[in-house]
Amino acid sequence: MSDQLWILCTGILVAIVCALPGSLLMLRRQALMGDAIAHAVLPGIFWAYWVSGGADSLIFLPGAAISGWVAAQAIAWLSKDNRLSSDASTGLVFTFLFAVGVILISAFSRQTDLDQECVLFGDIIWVPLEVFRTEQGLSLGPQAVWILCITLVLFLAVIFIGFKGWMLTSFDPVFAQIAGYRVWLWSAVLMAMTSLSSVAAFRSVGAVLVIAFLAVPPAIAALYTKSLRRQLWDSCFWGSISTVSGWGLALYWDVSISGMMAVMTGVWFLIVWSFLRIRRWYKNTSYATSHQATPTS
Amino acid sequence: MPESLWIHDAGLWWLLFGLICIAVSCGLTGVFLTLKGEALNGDVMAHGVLPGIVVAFMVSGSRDLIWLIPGAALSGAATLWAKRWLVATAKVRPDSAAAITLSVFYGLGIVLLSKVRQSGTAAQAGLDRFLFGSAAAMLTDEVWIAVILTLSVVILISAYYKGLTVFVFDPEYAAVAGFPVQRLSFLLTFLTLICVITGVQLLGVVLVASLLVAPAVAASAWTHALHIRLILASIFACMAVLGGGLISASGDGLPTGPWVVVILSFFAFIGIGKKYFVRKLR
Amino acid sequence: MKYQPVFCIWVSAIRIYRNALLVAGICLLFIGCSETKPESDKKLIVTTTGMLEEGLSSIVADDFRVVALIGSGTDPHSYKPSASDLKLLRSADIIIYNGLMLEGRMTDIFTALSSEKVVWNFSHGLDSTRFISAGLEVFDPHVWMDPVLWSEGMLHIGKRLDLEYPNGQNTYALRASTYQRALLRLDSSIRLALDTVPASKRILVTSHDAFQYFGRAYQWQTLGLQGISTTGDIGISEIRNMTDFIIQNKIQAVFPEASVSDRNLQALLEACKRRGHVLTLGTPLFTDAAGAAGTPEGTYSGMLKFNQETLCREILRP
Amino acid sequence: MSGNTASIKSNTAIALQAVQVSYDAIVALDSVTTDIPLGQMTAIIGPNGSGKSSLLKAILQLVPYSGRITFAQGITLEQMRPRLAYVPQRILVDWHFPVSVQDVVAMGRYKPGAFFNRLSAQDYEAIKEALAETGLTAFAKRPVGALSGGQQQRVFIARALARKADLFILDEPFSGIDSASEENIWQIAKALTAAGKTLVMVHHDLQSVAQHFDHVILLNGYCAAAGPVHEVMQPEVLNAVYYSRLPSSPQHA
Repeated sequence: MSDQLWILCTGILVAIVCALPGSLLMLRRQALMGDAIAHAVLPGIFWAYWVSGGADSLIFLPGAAISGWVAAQAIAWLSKDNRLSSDASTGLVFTFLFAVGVILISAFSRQTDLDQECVLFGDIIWVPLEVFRTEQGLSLGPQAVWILCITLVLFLAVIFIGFKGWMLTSFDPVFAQIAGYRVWLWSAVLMAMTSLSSVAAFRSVGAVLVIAFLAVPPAIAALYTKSLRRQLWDSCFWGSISTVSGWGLALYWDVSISGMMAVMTGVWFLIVWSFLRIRRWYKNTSYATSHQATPTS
Repeated sequence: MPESLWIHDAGLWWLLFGLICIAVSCGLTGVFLTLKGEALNGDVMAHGVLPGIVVAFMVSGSRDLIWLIPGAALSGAATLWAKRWLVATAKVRPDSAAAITLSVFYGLGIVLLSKVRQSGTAAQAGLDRFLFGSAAAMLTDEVWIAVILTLSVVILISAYYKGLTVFVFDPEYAAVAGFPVQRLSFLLTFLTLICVITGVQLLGVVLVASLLVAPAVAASAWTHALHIRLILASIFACMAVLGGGLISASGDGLPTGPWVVVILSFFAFIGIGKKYFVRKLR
Repeated sequence: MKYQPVFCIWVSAIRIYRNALLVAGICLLFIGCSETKPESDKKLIVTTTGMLEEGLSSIVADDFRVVALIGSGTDPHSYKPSASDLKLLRSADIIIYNGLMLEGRMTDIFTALSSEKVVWNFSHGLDSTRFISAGLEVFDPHVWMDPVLWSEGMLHIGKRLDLEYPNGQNTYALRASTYQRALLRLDSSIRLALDTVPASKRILVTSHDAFQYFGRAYQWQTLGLQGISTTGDIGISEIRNMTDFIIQNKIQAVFPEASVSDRNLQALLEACKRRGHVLTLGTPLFTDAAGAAGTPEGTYSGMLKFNQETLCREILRP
Repeated sequence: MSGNTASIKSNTAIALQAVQVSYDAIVALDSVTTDIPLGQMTAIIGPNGSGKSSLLKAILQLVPYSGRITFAQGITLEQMRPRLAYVPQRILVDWHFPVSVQDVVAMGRYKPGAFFNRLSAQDYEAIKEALAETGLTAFAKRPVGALSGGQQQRVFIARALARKADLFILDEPFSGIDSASEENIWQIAKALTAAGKTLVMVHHDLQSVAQHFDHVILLNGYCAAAGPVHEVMQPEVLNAVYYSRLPSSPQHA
């Protein structure tokens, strides 16, 4: 299979893996969670390095995921019951964890280039090169695709099994709590999902694309969707469209593919928004003219 | 072996004075930002400066801060403008709008970086980190600039105190009552820009967000009066800089900026804990 | 009233992904058309850094095409790959990377690639006892700063090339030893020049620790204000201790690096000035990346020579 | 908090014993001890900040409180949940959420802890009835954001009705809605009481209390009066509470 197809395949997988938790996060007003997790993984990376002493990047995954989950939980807990606005708690928690990470690195491993940019964040362009192999050397496809596929199956199962629960706990958590839902548990599962997907995706495609795919495609879908199901599907769709168009333009201009995909999410947002705007304007004017026309004639 | 005890080191106190100035102006601005529900504007803007830096480099071909800082400021302002447009016109929620502008602008920065790399000039090496220094390495000129900036922030805030209060509390009412909403909104953007551009050079992209958020959160736990909250935020910012500076001066491997942030976060956590336990105990 | 959620989901899934498949199909067509033939039938060697590219070029002469991935003038830390870089790696016959985690996360990719391509870790050709330790099982990657060590690695590469593409005459090993001799000449000229610096003045203070191999090779004491890590930050105490050190040792110049901001060194300058010691900021030295192509310092040997000349000129300045 | 099967009178829906709620340093509600009668419509009234919502939230364990709250037959809130319906304040919810009216009403039938939560024919029947009773059948497929305030409130009422509960707790259901919706909700409330259900409602329109309710709890940071509507709704009782809250008086805000 062609390299470029693997890149597209990974891009679309990342788009879907991010759009699912991204939609729920957006509805819970926590769209910046991706950014927060991207920075809050630093102490986890240090911890993984300290425990293992090695430099194989796979060992950084669990450390980073746990650290990201702790951050996400802390943010959710701090902003519960409006103790603190959600953006203030986000700003507080991830800067704190990042600062702790920098302090640990400065104190104990100054001589190692140990930051998430270097040891965790990959780039989508390398995905086709990093493949799993059988002992005979037969290629089983890119690691990233495998990891993302597993994550995706996990998510689809979690979202599908609890679809109604996700809807209720996101829409009206107070009612859900009184009806006997353990709202905190749903929130914790969502945060674990987000942390897992972000870290898995950071490793294959880098941070900026994950932050973009968590936030922008759900926002595009939210411009017009009227049901949660449509919201989930359409944000996957817009993520995929951004992937394909960003990839094409990056090849054309020979620039960073991840960066271009992130930019394209923004471009598609503008396109969809203007399309909706023009359609509404067109409908309104045709409505107005038809109504003006009838009484006079 | 130090020649003199560090307490008597005038340079240290001068540095701490400069840092305090910046922390205080960030703390004051942060109180308004946090109340307005825009606490993360600092973070968004700090990421949004990247395309500006790269474009400034592409245009000027030099890494001189005289070129990079205006580029950074323009693109930072554009980021906030885009965010505001998303919220006001496209009816996107503030948190989504923040994430959208942050990721798209940063993505644009990466695209430009990958393009500028192909030009192969040596000067572009390390461009993405060039603006980001260390809090311990503040220069004398920069202290003076910090003093001037802080004075202007304080003067601007006191001059527009009433207007800002009403604007932050209830923008619609402020518009109806005839406050210059456009100017106030511009003022808040301008204040954020000052704080972010100076803060980014001392603390880096990530930690500057903390200077804006943490003092405001810490202060909000102890008082409901806005003017006291502003004073408290400044005091917390001062204490954190002093604490962080002294810790950092006490031994090697203790970076100044991150320690200031950690102490500030502790103040904020203590504030949140105080609120929480008071509620629990009664 | 009754609807079946499972069914609904699949209907919308099919509707959406029909469109997506359409787009993907068009892309496939595009890919099919855009597959280009390599420019020449020469075999291609891809290296990561410009330093490796240069060494390889002189070993293989015209037998191979040699291309650097990160390119001259780019710091490996801030390397952001463009779309064509993948094609470059794919079409490579041999890939040579520096190793010792200089390439960070990309090291994994080279490891994975090694099962389908010839991928050499340059540092594996070096005597591992001569690495400078940088923490748990991690070493300082700036091995090119010592030309002798570097030339040994190049010799090793030449030998491996002969094993890989034997022509019975050990061409590559021979050229590599020519290259090595050139580097040894460079080394002795640098050494000669640097030996004019009195031992008490052989202290090199830079913004980050990239000169450890250089320092060991020429018996210089090297100090970086910041560690190798670019994420770790410095504190007030580092600046003060460094100031004390500079004043005690009467150091007159500190040197920034071309790829790192010199702000931290400026602070050092001021701290010294406050205490009555005149410290100057030297001309930026080249470390992680060579200078602009076309200039003397745009090559590996030119960059080392430039560093040496700068040091002699500015440290010996009265 | 309320664990053992305490003695509770047979005609009591919720028994409150020395219930106290405080936020930060401020006591919002001080030692309320009273009974809410079974099968009647009870109003919780009082000036702004008198602790009406706090009492409701304490009953629903949404805020920490001290004291004891017991439900009919001495059961706990956990046991009561399946038979309890809550109508939150309309403004607390994000109305741009992508759900339809029917989706929201269906939420009343979700069973916590169940996977998939496939709704049965019985569930759909209950949803349909609830929509019909609130006059929303025609709007079933509309997104909730497109409704008027009164209609949105009726969606919440319908969701509560769909639960087929015995105890209904409503937080200011009449604030900011049109008179048609108000009329509809009163009718539903009457029908529910007639069917023997218990309704507890935070209310702030004093005029309509006497006309509609059976039982009243008057709060003023503490329980100022509680009893049948004709006993509490006396001018001297009300004046004592409402005039004491004028700005000049030294009360907690």
